[in-house]
Amino acid sequence: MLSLPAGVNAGDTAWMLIATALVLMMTPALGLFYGGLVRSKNTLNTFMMSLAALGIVTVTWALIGYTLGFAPGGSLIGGLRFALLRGVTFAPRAGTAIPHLLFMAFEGSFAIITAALISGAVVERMRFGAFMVFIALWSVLVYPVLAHWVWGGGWLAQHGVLDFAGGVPVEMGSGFSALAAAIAVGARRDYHRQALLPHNALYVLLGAGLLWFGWFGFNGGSGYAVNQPSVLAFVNTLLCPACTLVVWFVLDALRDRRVTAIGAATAVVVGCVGITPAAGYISPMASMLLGAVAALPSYALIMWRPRTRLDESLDVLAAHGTAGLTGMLFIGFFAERSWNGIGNGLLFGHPAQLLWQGIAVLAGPAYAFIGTYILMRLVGAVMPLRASDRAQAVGMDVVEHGEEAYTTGEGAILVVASEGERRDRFATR
Amino acid sequence: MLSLPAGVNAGDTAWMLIATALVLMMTPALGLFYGGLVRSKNTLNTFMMSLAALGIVTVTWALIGYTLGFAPGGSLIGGLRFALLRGVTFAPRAGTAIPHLLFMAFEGSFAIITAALISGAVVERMRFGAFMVFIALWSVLVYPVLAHWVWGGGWLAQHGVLDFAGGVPVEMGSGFSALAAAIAVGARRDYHRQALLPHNALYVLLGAGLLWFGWFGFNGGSGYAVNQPSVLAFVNTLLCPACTLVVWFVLDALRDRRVTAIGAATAVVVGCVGITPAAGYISPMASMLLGAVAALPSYALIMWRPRTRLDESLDVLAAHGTAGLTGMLFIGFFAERSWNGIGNGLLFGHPAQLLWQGIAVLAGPAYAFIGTYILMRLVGAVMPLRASDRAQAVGMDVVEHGEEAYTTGEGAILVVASEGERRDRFATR
Amino acid sequence: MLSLPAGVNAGDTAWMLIATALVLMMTPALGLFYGGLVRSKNTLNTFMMSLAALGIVTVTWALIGYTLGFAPGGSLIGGLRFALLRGVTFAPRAGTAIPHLLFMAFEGSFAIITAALISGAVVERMRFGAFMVFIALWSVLVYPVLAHWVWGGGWLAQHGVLDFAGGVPVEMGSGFSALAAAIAVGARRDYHRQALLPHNALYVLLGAGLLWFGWFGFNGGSGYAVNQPSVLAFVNTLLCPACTLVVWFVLDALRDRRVTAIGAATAVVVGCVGITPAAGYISPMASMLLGAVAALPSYALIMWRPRTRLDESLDVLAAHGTAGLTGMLFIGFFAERSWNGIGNGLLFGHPAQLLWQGIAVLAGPAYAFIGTYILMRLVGAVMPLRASDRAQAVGMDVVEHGEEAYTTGEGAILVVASEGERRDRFATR
Amino acid sequence: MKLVIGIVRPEQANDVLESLYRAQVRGFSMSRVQGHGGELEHVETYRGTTVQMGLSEKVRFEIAVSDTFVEQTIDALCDGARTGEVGDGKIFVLPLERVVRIRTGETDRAAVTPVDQG
Amino acid sequence: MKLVIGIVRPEQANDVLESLYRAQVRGFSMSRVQGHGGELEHVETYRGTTVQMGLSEKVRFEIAVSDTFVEQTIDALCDGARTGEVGDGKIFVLPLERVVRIRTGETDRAAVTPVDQG
Amino acid sequence: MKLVIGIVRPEQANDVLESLYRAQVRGFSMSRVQGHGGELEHVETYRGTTVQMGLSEKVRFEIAVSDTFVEQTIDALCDGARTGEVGDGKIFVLPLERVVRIRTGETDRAAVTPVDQG
Ligand SMILES: Nc1ncnc2c1ncn2[C@@H]1O[C@H](COP(=O)(O)OP(=O)(O)O)[C@@H](O)[C@H]1O
Ligand SMILES: Nc1ncnc2c1ncn2[C@@H]1O[C@H](COP(=O)(O)OP(=O)(O)O)[C@@H](O)[C@H]1O
Ligand SMILES: Nc1ncnc2c1ncn2[C@@H]1O[C@H](COP(=O)(O)OP(=O)(O)O)[C@@H](O)[C@H]1O
Repeated sequence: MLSLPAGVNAGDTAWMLIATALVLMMTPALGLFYGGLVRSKNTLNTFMMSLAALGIVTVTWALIGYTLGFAPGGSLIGGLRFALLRGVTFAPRAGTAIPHLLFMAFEGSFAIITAALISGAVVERMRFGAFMVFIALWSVLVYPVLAHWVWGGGWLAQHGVLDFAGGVPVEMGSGFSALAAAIAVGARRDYHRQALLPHNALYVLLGAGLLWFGWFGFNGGSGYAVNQPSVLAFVNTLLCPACTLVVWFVLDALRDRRVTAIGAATAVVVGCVGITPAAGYISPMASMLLGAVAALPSYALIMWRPRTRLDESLDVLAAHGTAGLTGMLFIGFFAERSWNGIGNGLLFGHPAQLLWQGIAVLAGPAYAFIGTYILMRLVGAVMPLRASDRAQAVGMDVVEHGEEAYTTGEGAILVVASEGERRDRFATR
Repeated sequence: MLSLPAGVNAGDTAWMLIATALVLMMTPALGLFYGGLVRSKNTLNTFMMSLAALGIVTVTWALIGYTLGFAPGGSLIGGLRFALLRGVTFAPRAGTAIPHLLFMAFEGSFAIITAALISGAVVERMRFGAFMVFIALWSVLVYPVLAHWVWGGGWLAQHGVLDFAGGVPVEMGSGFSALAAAIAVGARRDYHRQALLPHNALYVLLGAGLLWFGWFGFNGGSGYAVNQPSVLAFVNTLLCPACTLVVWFVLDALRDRRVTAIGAATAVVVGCVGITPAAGYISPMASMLLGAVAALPSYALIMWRPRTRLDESLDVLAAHGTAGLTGMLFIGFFAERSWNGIGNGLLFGHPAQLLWQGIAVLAGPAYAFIGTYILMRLVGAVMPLRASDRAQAVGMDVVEHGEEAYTTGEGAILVVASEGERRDRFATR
Repeated sequence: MLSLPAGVNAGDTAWMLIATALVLMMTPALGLFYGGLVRSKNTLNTFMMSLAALGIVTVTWALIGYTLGFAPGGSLIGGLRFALLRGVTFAPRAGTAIPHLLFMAFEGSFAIITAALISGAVVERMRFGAFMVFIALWSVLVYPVLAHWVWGGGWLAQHGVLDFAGGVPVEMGSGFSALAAAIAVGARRDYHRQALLPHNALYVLLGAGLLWFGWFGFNGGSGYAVNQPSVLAFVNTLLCPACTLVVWFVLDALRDRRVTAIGAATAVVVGCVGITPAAGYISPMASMLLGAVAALPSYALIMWRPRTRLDESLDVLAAHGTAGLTGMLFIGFFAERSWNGIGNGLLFGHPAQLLWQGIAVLAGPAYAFIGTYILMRLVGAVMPLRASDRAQAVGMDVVEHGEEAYTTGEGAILVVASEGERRDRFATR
Repeated sequence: MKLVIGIVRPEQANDVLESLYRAQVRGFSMSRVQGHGGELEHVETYRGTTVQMGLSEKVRFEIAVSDTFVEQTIDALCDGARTGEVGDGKIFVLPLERVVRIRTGETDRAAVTPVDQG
Repeated sequence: MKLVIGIVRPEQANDVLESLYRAQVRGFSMSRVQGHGGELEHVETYRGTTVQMGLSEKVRFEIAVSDTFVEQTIDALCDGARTGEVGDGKIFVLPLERVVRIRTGETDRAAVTPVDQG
Repeated sequence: MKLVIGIVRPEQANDVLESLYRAQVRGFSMSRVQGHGGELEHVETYRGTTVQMGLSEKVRFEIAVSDTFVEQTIDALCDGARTGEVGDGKIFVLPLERVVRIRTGETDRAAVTPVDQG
């Protein structure tokens, strides 16, 4: 009774356990990455947005999100068969040799980090309560729909759209939702008035390193097994971002004769995003090419965006939306059946693949953008989305959480309320 | 000859290798978590207590701890058959399909982190030498006994007490040992005189994130295999802490209309602790309930304790002792044979389970508390346990380690003793 | 078609996937470790050297490095059969049951971190561009040769030299290359004029913790399978560094009555390095002895080196070169066929093993030292290796990357070049 | 000559920098301090420990000026720093006997006028 | 009016804050400095590098007071900061020509008396 | 008595410390500040945001000395801090009315002479 039921493969399951853990680790890593990119007075708030996703989206996923994404249903959205995890047990998930329960957790880890990613667009001014309500809704109404389209038997899947590890739901999903969120919430008080610089670039570098580490589970696990696509996806997750990094160095050097650390950290993310949809479908050499190609539009957008009025603060659109889009289209050209066993792209004689990849990169972003914008407006109708200018000046950490990231304790007066004794000012003897 | 002996399963072994690595990673993660919670002048000392556990407890475990916990013996303590790792080789450990050597290492990683956890009660004032002697003794005389009771064939195991991943030895073991240690060592000089605040809340958040990541190995590996309990434990380790986190948000908001980051980090730990004993025994939905339930007593204790004279500095009792206790009792109600294949709790018709879980939550803490208190007194008889008030004022890092966590190098005069030449003051040319 | 080809084992592959990810994580962890050891004005530059290795060496490895190391060839260097990854696919790599592609990635992760390790010798003054060119060349001309000698069928392998996870190419390779690099680049402007202290010892401790974590994949994966050597190597990677840590505590205490945190972090690395070559060949008890023994020469060298004129800044020679050498020789004494299934050392009746281990510890370092020195001189002939004294005074982060690790944004004037509008000084309204 | 010390809110620092620049004040030094005055104290909670933060972050400017420049420096500080809410900060004017420019050894007036490299 | 500068041990900072408060000193600024004086230097070791730390952490108070307040401010500083061991710190009293409250433009006495919001 | 304030480059700080020591200046306090003057501003880029850094890191010395010591203190500061390039920093000399040693209550001259423990 303790061993796994028939149809479940132990090797596959072992790998999917660790892959799931790796993806779950990515959300705190993202908190660190984002937390370093903001000013020190907002760093806790920024990390907390990721942590909130871990709490809230896990719950919504188990209750309703998973079933909407992955239960049999229509071509737009899944049914309710797995609501409250009913029937999600040890028996293998259809189409895989791993327990359904584990499959649910693996997919949940994707929903979590996608929600967390959106926070990058609204850090340093969105009220924390409103953000929590927003991601609760978003994780039910937006993410599962996108996931259903490509992985749950939805219309894109029916038309053979290839998306290995989340170009549509995760990368374009977060990127274009971020765009909508930034528009809905509006710019930071100080945007374009002051330089808003990363307060700790070491956090950013370490965060990027840990994200890359986690991405091996993210892409490598998206074959749901220890099989060829997994191995290919895994190795491509090394090769592609490495090329993005090298090309980013070159772009930086061309621009300013110096290469930047924040740029390098960004390049790692862009490269990982680029390979995400394509990881299990293209050859290693093609993935190196993709790494180089994906750098270009993201680099350009990252350089251009801060000159516009759009305060999409941590450039989620450029790092995830654009790079995910590039990867999705790249599949249309470079998918190679001799590597993936499934299908070819245009270069290998199958132009229809490119067509459908193109449709996916229109439909996914459109839904993400519109859905997010509507949700933000709805939330905004019920409670203010933005912190006041005064609150932004003081910092979100103190205002929203009553804490500071870095304290010395000097000048802090102990309040021992409950015992009726209010400490004399500053100290006691 | 190189391949594994008969009876050892490769899939199980692969999973247990990585699970062991994950648990070992938890101890530095704990160092980071604790290191952020203390003042900057004590942060190295705090991290070093965890690192010391990795060094010292590994050695005592290999020499004698493992055999006392896991060799066949009496119902109170194991025998000496595996002392110095004699006979601990590649053949499968009885009852598992993994090499005995690996089983020993996995269990060792539990002993290490448990010892490290206790440090939270005595940071910022306990002398480092005394702490090292203490954990050396504790890892031989306290931990193995508790482990033997529930996992080594001891009396609690004989009566069917269920403890999946360490409610008794790890969680209540560390929590109630921490209580005893805090009493024995006494409060910090500045306790209740000043506000003693976390110097880096980002470390705390990242530490909590890494601990959660490691916990997937901790609980997921406690089935010693890739089997149903492992998968269940793994998924529950996602669901339960997520619920704790959400409930903690609610409790924080009720108290102060704001949710705190240190609170969220604490909630992650509390949730992971709560599910630890129950992980492989209860259904996913029950584990979500447990997450919510476990938040309450820990939250209450954490709010109340600092108003007392008990300077159990980092609230190990609340985060580990109490939450572990809650999890142990919860099994007595919610254990469900259809999920765990072993036994039911009261709600599923087996009230005796609750009785024995109740006995375990009395016996384990009692032994941990008394054993620790006696050991501390013994150590204290030989060497002072506490740093002087002056040393506490200067900070443990400088006094105990001759280092500072954050230095600029200004005003540091190079001493080049051995070449007879003492650098002129401050610089040289 | 999607499942793995005949001859590939799923359990082995699952373990090697995660082991590879773990080793890849070590390079950012090294960036953190090194980044903490330098002054804050050079910390980004230091981390970037590791990140550059991830980018550049991955690319050179795929293009040409791998084939030079591992394709069939002569006894000094491999052939070109696998250049541009030709023929590196899913079929098992000869001698293993894992896909050739994955084998290539696993070995690549070793090349990456070895190149990154060398940076420790030249931080805080080597120009970033020159470093990038250097590691590109080094990863093609030095590393693959050393790897070929011991693992690719080269002359050391032919003579039965045992090197489990990289004593020759990785540890002595980096250590003696570091020595040559430090000599070629010269000392830092302030070396021996000022105290050059670690700016963040917490990063160092966390970095060491993450390195140890990664090392379980490094050593544990070097059996390329889930087999006896892997399990043995894994467990020894716990036992050996723990003993080094304890002995380091003792040595520190003997010297100064205090144990240091930077010392402890160093001890972890030294212990992991010491066991690296020997991990799968010696018994657990011998590995504990090795941990103790390896501490001594490294400790002595670390204490002595800063008194010399050799500014091998982060002591790569002592931590990697010396400890790797100790481990290599130790095999010659303590290799034990009953544990490793392959061969015995002197103490078990096979003195020739010691002889050949001795030859390896002469030949490997000689090639690494000479090769690196020549390459550095070549690079230095084309572009300056060192930053000017002025640049060193300002800091490499600003000069080489145009960034600071820790900024507040005060006094930063926004430049919005492209829109023709140059912001008025300091702010705008 | 005078030494003018200005203590202002950190979020106004860049505005102050700008208004100093406009007022032709080209040399000054700046540091972070924590101030106590009439401002409302905010409450923070770390686990069970609740504290009232009696200090607020401030930025301190230190500006040596010749006597004729004092008024416009004060005006520039006020201009950039004023929000109208309690906590805007203070300006202190101290007598200054002597100024030396380290690079050249010049003193007094000459020493407070920066060369223009930019 | 005077500017009183007090340099004290960080571990006494909260005691100083309290004694200032008791002495009715309601406005001041505070920062971290490193001091050198007669204190014993401690030795630190980072791998093979041994250094003597010639500087100790101190906290610096800067307090503008009207002339009649100088004595009690000095007493309050001494009171909170004294431990009797070398390194307790120093107090400096400087002449202060003018004080301006940025928020209102008030000067001198009026400027150093904080409004009470709490 | 005077309060001498010296603002110098951080990379010269240790040289300044040494030359102060040679000049028998045994008591002082030091802190990090950011300075603006005639120095060239360097450009930094963080993703698409390019900024000109108008402030440079400096170290600020605060040294109370008796009148007879002023010259040699200034000389010592110049000595240790001068590189000859713009940005070397400034020295300010302020009148100082009173010095108190907190530990003993001694004032003035006695207060600025440290005891020697080392
Ligand atoms: N007497 C004083 N001496 C030194 N600094 C002061 C003094 N009074 C106020 N400050 C500084 O000015 C800041 C603002 O003062 P506060 O009284 O809060 O507001 P306002 O000046 O608007 O009335 C304080 O935080 C403190 O840094
Ligand atoms: N002449 C001085 N100028 C400025 N600060 C000083 C001076 N002398 C001492 N200090 C400051 O006072 C602190 C304590 O002085 P020290 O001589 O060590 O002790 P004590 O005042 O007890 O004799 C020093 O660390 C330094 O910050
Ligand atoms: N008027 C001033 N008041 C206060 N500090 C000043 C003043 N002028 C310059 N400084 C400080 O001195 C530093 C060096 O000044 P700068 O004009 O750049 O160089 P130099 O003194 O070599 O001409 C500045 O960065 C600033 O910290």
